Amino acid sequence: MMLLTCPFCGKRNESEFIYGGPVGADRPDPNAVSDAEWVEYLTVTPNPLGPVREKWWHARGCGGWFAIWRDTRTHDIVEVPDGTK
Amino acid sequence: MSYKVNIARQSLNALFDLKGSPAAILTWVEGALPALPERPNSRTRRDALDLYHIGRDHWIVRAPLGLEGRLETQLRPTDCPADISIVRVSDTLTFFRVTGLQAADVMAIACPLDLHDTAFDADAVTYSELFGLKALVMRCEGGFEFAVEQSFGDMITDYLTRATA
Amino acid sequence: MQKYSVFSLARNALSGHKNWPRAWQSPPLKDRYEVVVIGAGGHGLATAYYLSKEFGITDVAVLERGWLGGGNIARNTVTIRSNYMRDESIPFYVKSVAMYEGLTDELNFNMMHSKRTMVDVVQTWPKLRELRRRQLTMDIYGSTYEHITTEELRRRIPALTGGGPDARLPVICGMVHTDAGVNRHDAVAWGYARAADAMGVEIHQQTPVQSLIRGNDGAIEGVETNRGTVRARKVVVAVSGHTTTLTETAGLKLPLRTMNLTAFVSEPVKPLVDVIVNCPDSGFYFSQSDKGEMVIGGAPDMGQSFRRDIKQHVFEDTVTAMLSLFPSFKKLKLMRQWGGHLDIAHDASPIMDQTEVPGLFVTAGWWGGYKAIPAGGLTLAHLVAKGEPHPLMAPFTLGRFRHLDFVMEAGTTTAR
Amino acid sequence: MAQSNRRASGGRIDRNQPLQFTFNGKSYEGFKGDTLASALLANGVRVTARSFKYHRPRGIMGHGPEEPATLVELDGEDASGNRPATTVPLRDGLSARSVNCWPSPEFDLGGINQLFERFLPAGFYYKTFKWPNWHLFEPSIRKAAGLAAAPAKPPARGHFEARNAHADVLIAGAGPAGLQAALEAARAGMRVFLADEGAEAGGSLLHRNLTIGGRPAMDWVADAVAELRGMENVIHLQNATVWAYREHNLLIVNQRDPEQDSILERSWRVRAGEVVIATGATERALVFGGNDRPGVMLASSVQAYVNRWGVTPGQRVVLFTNNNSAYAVAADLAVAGVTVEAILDSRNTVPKAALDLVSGITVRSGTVVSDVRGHKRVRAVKAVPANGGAGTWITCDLLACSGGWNPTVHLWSQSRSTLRFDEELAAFCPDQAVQSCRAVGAAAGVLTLDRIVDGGEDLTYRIEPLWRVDVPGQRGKAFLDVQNDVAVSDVHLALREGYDNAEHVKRYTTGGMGIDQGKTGNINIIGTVALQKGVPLQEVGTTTFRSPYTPVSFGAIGGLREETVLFPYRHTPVTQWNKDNGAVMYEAGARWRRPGYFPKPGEDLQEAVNRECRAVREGVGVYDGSPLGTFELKGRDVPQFLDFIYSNIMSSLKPGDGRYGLMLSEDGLILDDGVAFRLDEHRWMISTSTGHADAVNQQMEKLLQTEFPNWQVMITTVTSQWNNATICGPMAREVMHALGTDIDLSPEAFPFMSFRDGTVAGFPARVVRVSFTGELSYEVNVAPRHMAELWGKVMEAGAPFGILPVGSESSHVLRVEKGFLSLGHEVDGTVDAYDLGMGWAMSKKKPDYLGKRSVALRRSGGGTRRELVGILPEDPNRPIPEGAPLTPGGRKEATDGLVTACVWSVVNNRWVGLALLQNGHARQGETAHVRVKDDVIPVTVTKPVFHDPEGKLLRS
Repeated sequence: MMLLTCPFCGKRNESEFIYGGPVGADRPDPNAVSDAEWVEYLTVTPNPLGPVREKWWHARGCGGWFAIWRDTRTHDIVEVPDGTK
Repeated sequence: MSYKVNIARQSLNALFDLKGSPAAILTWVEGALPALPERPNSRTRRDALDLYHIGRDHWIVRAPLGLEGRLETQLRPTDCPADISIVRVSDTLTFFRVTGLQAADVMAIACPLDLHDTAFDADAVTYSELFGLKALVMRCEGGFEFAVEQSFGDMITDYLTRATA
Repeated sequence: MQKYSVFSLARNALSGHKNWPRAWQSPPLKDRYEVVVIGAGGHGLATAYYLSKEFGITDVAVLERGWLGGGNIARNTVTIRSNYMRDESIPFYVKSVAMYEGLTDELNFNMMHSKRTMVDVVQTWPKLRELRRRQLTMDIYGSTYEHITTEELRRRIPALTGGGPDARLPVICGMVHTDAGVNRHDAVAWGYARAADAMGVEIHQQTPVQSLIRGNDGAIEGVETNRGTVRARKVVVAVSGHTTTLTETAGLKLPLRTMNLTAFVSEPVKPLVDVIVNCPDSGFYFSQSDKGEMVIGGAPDMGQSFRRDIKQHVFEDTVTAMLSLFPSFKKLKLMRQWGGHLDIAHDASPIMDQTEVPGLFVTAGWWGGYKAIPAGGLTLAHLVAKGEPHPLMAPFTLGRFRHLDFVMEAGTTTAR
Repeated sequence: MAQSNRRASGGRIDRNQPLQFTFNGKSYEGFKGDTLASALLANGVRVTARSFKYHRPRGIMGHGPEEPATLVELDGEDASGNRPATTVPLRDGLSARSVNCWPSPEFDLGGINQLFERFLPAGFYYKTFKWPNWHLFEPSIRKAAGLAAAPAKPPARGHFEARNAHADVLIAGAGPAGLQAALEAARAGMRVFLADEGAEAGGSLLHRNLTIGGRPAMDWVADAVAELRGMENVIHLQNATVWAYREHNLLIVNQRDPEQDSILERSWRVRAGEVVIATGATERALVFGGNDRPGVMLASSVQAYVNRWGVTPGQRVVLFTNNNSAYAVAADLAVAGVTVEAILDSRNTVPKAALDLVSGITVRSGTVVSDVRGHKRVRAVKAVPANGGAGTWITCDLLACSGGWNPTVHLWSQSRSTLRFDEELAAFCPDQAVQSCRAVGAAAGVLTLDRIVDGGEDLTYRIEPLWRVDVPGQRGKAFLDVQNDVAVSDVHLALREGYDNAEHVKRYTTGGMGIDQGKTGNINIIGTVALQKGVPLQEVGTTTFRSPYTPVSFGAIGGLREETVLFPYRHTPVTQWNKDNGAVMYEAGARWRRPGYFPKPGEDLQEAVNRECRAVREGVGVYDGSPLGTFELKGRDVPQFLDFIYSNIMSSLKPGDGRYGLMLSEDGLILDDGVAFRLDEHRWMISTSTGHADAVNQQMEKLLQTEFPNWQVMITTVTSQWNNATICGPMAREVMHALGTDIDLSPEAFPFMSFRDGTVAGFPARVVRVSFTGELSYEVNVAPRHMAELWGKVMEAGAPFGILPVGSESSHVLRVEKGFLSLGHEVDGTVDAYDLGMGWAMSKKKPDYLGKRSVALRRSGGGTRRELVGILPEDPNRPIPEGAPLTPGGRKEATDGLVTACVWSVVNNRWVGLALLQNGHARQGETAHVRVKDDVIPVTVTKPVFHDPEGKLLRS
């Protein structure tokens, strides 16, 4: 049961949230990419051993979606890693 | 009963869901409502009207059911401009009150939120989790008040009965 | 390889057990092998074993970053079954179950395979419809699955006293999968390791692979380890959970992400439940080990994680579901709990294939992969040795993603 | 003689409150404040258990949760098994039995196993029991294993509770260090949560005769407890074990004596700002031949029985130690009048401060115990020089051992904080914290009171490790794990066979895998491995510390959540009416309880369903459609948003009109089907299937908030603002008229796929013309506050037309007859809209919408697909199980289809079905074959519609 910080509500129990998956590539123009690029966009997500940017939905709270960086090795909520925009 | 509490399911309230930017809301409702709460998850009150700020650009107006018609006339949900949303939701929530000496103990069974007075003051109102459901939680005279989606009302009664058996 | 039997045990007892040989050797690491298998878990060891046993390839090194058998094979709930839904899956698991049943003899190592039947406790009508679908499709492949009444269900599992007419989800009926069994997970790892070692496969523990090496032609050339470079033209990645960590070093992207699955055991008690109990509507399953512990598994935590941990709310979901059907377990005690991580593919079905990097093979995306170890090892060895997929594994190659032809075994929407 | 070993005075027991109890059927007496273990020792009961594998007789060895040997089963009200006797508080009428022996530990038939010890080394079962197969042996092995019987019943009365708590600081352990930390934090105004596993605060001070500031240390404890009790910002629990340390400083506490009688145990989920681990230290056993015999005990436990419980577990004691702490024990024993025959210290030099404590007692340095004489009780021990040489037997009835102290680092390690091996303490100690926690006191390796509490006086701790006694000529088995019968020889065998990692050793020998999780023995195993491999202990490392710290009942973990509240459930205002009218209710998606069918007395399911279906097809029926997901959408960008999330075009709808549509996932799989209505220029209302309402809501909010934050769309869930009674059937219009409405119901004024606001039966209503049955339908939406009343009026107004309530079973039949899609049946993660014959819903005009590209990509792969068809069994009376496969020619080979639904059609008077069939659209008119095991059912392939194919009725 992690403690996640919602931008609106502050720190709340993980059970108030629904996991929204890692933040992947931006959605490409489906009419402008190759089949392989579309498949990669759809099926390949970041899976780092370390900080990952991921989406959460405060479904049992204010209803907001937000993104955080979390270290997949420790569950630590971390700052934006260097070299990442 | 293992806890010194009173539990009461409340009758319907007049409820309106408001969405949009504060400026757009203020323009539309003019003086019909209390001042918009400034802090997230807090409430303001004027006469019989409560205004809960429960999400980004999101409020709930609460009043006794008898004021529902008047509010409907003042807020004009069907006429409001495109950049705000006003929807009557009076029937969507059912409210419960848990009051008495050990109200906080029973709430601690139901809700993971820190409801200690240093963390959750008299004006606090927020959506959180209660017996696994999304619930609107706040303080009331002598204890706590919360609301869940109306269809879950019987289940909450069931749970509270078990908690205090 | 010293033959294990009651006679060899008696003989060794007389000499104070001083003369038992090592189960596997600890040879020096060479700088080149025909095949390198990364990961001495169940799938890695089985692949190495079948490479040597079935295909005569013995110049194989299994490189393990920790201890042999320390992957998910050390952390799972040992349920072996073939009650799947689709044509793609059922024959694969039927084969694997059959191979498990013969493994004690084949490896001369007692796996304590207990073909004790799995009984599903059905609590919703949609689930029953799904299980009926499985039943009739499984029949085509010779896997058994039979409907039983609630009365029969309660007779077979006397401890199942919850789920009555007034319960939240009353029990509707049961389904019985007689092919299912459990065995001893450590024995599977050790048995494969010992038998592979006897045929010349080298197992190197405490040898983490840091990166994959590709040649100028793009093909795999070897691996970089903490003990230096090891060259091989064929490299198998069998490192559940860490697959992408490794394949990214070869510039390869795979549709996998890593998440946690947890399990726990109760204190040991006298025999109470002699089948594997599976409660798909409530979201848990368990069996009683020969030592007497209830070995219990539940739902996964959907977030990405390498932490191998237990989230309290996920854990409580499993416990409460169990107590509702087995209320006498309230006074039973939790003794130990743990988590394992695994990588799950976009469609939640396994991936076994040669990747776009020539010579680089992966076996990944296993959850519930324990039951697949023998067939997974055999079919992957086939691919590595012959260059073409074994028919049983063909549905699980990477090619299916090219046109989004998912193998949707787990549900009706993808895991993402 | 009653309580023959009870001292005349002393101890923290209440001699005025004698308690009667039975152990293995014999009656005994103890006092309030006793544990079962102290009471048994007071009564001179020596053999209290039999071991797991060899059934060797065992006694009580410890005094707390570390107890490895004596596990009991409790009968009656507190029935439970595998309880260390040392942690069972004595109460009047307690009835306990030893586990795993028959008929009694004194005379145990299983003891015959001792004769075969040499044939049962570690891992023997991997090498044997293979022929003819394991099943021959398994039943008897299972019966022999398992210790206590499983609880037969849930507790007869009371319930468990789980609750949440928040603290600035959680302190685990109320010994001197924990109390000190609690006082400091509480005085600073912090919210303090202090939990201790024992019955009383004080920790080791409860049994060590120490002083603080010249006063008895327990006076200081009493003062501290009193001060904490007076502070509102402190929760102080005894009998409460902190057993798990999860991520983000969440800890789980099991409280065994809540103040409410009706609550059996309470689980606390405590979120703490900071965690202070003050869990003390656990004494290690020493490892030598016969170290498991009854009468071999931990030195600190002997001290505890003498001082805390006023019990002398023996009259002639030998102490065996490698550290200073045993000297205080000897001193206390001497005070208690127990004869200390000798202190055997493996160290060559004993610090003077230690010797000063025991003047008059024989101390033999550089000496170890190599063997024990006595089977069911210690009669003598053999003292030999540590470096070998001739030994001497010392007659005694108790051997108190101290192998040194392990900081209790379980919680520390569970938090993922690191450990280091401290050479000076010869123990693993807390190193780097990775969460907000710190260890204090003995848990941090601070083993003397003067460094924990100001004014504390204590003997400085010194140790020289002794992982096992290794002198020639040892005969008895030397146990590393007493509970699992793992001896030094087993570990040596494991190493010899190549199982040389700490985890391998644990798994191969089962050492440390018992209920005690090796609290007294694990480090000796690590030490034994290190000695054998010639490496430092740090390199061997520990195995992973896992929760729970001590076993905890599942009931407490589950708390209140059980039976009816296991999962949430939802009711509509009609639920009670349904129950009153005989509906069979069940789960129907999204946690709703819904009526399946309404049988009349004597009717079976099929009869009831036929009756309900006939009413809808020939007269009129009504169902409660309230659970349908309903959302109001507002904003300028709603049209383009709906065009993006639905596969067909919604933006062209005019106010008052609606359209059926499909929602896809980006994968091109079908997420939901539903109807969108335009209320006015900027307001829309969409409905979703009941089961997918939450998923649709999630998808919409995710898209709007993360992908298209600039789109102006505001969504309000109104599922529970609108309930509806859907009146359906050829007579529906008549029923509407009978109810009374101001809406013009003529098909011209109010056509299919539109809605009108007005009043129905006097209630404000929104009436929608949709149809899930294929008949003329009016979905009458009202506020839930009016729903029950509306329902009553519908039944009343419909009575002359024979109206019947319709359950979900009939709804299923009616939709199958029409070939309407049901997500749970026809959509199984492989089909797309084209396969379902719904290509018309896939807009060609829109350049982009969710799932479009993926559907196109999937179809570009070529090959045939499974397509939705109707099937008619050649035998009209032959039902087909839903889910049955179709195979080519009905042969036993890979399937080429699946029966998704099969119902008795009242309009066709036969069984009809829907199927997904390979290349099915092109196979209409052909015969296909359903395979139900060895039974082959020929079916005719048809279009998937069996009633009113032109759809005239629903538009009427």
